[in-house]
Amino acid sequence: MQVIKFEFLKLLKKSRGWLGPILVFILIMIAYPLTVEVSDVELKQSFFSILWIAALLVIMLATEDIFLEDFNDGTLEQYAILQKNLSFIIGSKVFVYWLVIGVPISIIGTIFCVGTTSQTAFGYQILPVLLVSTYIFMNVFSFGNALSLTKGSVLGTLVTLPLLLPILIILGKVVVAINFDLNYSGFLLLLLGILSIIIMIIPMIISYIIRAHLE
Amino acid sequence: MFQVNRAYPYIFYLSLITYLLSIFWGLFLTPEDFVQGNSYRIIYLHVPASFISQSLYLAMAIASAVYLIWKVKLSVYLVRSIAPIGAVTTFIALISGSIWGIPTWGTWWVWDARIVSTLILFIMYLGLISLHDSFNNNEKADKFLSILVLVGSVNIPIIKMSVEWWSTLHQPASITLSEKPAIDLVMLYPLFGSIIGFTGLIACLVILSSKLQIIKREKNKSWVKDYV
Amino acid sequence: MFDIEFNSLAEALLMQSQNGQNHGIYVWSVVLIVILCISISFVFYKYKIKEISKKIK
Amino acid sequence: MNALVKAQNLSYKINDKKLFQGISFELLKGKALHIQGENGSGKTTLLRMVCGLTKPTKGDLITLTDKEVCFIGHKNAIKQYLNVEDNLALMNLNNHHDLQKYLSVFDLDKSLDINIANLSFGQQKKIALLRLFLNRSDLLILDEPCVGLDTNSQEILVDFLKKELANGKGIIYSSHIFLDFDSDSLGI
Repeated sequence: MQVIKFEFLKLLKKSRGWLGPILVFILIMIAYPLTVEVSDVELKQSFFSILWIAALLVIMLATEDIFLEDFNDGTLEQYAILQKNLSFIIGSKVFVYWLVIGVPISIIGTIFCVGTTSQTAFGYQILPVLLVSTYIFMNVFSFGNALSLTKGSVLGTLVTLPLLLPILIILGKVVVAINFDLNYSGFLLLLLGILSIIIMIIPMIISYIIRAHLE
Repeated sequence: MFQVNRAYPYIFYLSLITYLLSIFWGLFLTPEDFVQGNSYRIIYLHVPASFISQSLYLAMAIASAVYLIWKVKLSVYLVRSIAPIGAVTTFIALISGSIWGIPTWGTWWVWDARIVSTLILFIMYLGLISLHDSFNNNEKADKFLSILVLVGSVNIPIIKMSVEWWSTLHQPASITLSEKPAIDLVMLYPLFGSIIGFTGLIACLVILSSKLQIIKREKNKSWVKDYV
Repeated sequence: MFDIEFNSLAEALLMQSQNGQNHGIYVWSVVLIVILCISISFVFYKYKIKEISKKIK
Repeated sequence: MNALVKAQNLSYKINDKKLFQGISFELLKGKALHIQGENGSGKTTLLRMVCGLTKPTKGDLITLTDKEVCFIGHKNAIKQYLNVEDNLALMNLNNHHDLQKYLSVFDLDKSLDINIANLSFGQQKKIALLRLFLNRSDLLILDEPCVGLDTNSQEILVDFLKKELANGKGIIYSSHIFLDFDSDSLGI
């Protein structure tokens, strides 16, 4: 619990770390209707693809220095020495980032979704999907940034983005399922299953990588 | 390594001859396909390449697991040397596939799951190459490379299953172990031949590439100096 | 089974199909690409090994 | 059993370049060990090895303490954008009974609400050293603790280390500035 509290303190005091990505997300959601002729049909057609890609890019932006700062000022090496359970710290760090950045993005995305499609029922279905998928993105991008810790975030993103493309494909299927009233909960369960595997494994992998970095 | 060296010319010439003969067979001796016309002959070049590009990733995944568990240095050299070759074969598979698409589908690119996942595989190979070139500490780079290969290996079953998941233009795999082949036997023999020959050629490339890798990494050891 | 499909070299190059299209250009360009890629990789690795061996000596 | 660290035949190499080789030492309770060597001889690497961050290429190293190790490295592990109080909370030191004493010794008790970024290098080092002064460990590992410290603070540091030795704790440190207390030396 204390670890989560500390991570909250660190992230909240660094406003560019969390406010920046959320504002970028809002800006993207505002900017894209300007690029299409304002007709409802076209907006609705492209809305969800913009939503997923915006969420993906913003999470990528948000995780950019999730470990870099702690690595540079030596906090990570203190963690590695003091606590045996490094992967727990990393898991809670990712969780805090998701809570502070991923959850607001999901809620804002849902609001935009309801606003564009003018169907409140869509919102109820999209919100859980957004919550789960942003958490998955958060984990995978953290992994990428841990890999390329001192080499800039471009490399890590380049290397981990391919891993996320299957998730994007599933998200596309989810939208089709919602539109045609098909098997929506099946996809949500699939995403949840992927998420549960990821939150078990990714923190362990990241802690292994970070120990290798500290060596 | 010395045994491999001695066997190398045999493997090379044997697989070269097998490959060329089966390509010849496929291009000139088999009848024309009823539906696709003569363009189907690309299958003898396309299928071996796409088969190998996936198998190479599997080999890399196994080698990196071996490295992470038992710390066998040789296996991580293998991972490093396979990555560029995998990129080349995936490139061949993509290019030959899209050229084949022009006469059969009327378009050179489709957003079909299997094609896209092959493209992802290609990008992943390139990412692996860029990752291991960007670290100055070799042992660190080895570790990260093998972790990434293992994590990336979840993509391989997705490539395999994608055709069943999304039914689109791409035909399902022509050869499966369990079912009766979907194509005529006359066309199948040269296909097998070309797969075997191509595998042999790629194996030769892997041998050369890992030889380069070993010499590069162990250049201070006395046996390498004796060898060269 | 072992009948040669084409009567002349020109026919083999064109590879006219039953529907009248010439598929030769596709098939032969793929053949060319494959041969180029493979042989360039062989030459590249042979050259690199020679280069590094020289350096060590 | 009053040994804290036992090291036998430690070697470390990076990219086939040997850093050091065949180092053996033993640290008893109540003793200090001064690691000496030129720049780039591997002092920091050896200290990080004792902490368990770096694994030796060859050799054995055992740390016989069930408490956490206190490590002061080149990096201060303090957050630039937080104030002193929050940083102490992050280091888990804000409830320590000796906190007020050392804050006033270091003249930091009036700058609790100042952001670290506005403090000088020496003051930042002092905050990092609070981790040492308020430690809950048996084994103290100090990598160049005196960089940026004034003479007065160095004396406080030496006095504190003497007291800790008397309490039966073990110290391993590296320093180019001479610290006047009883310690064995190990050259690498």
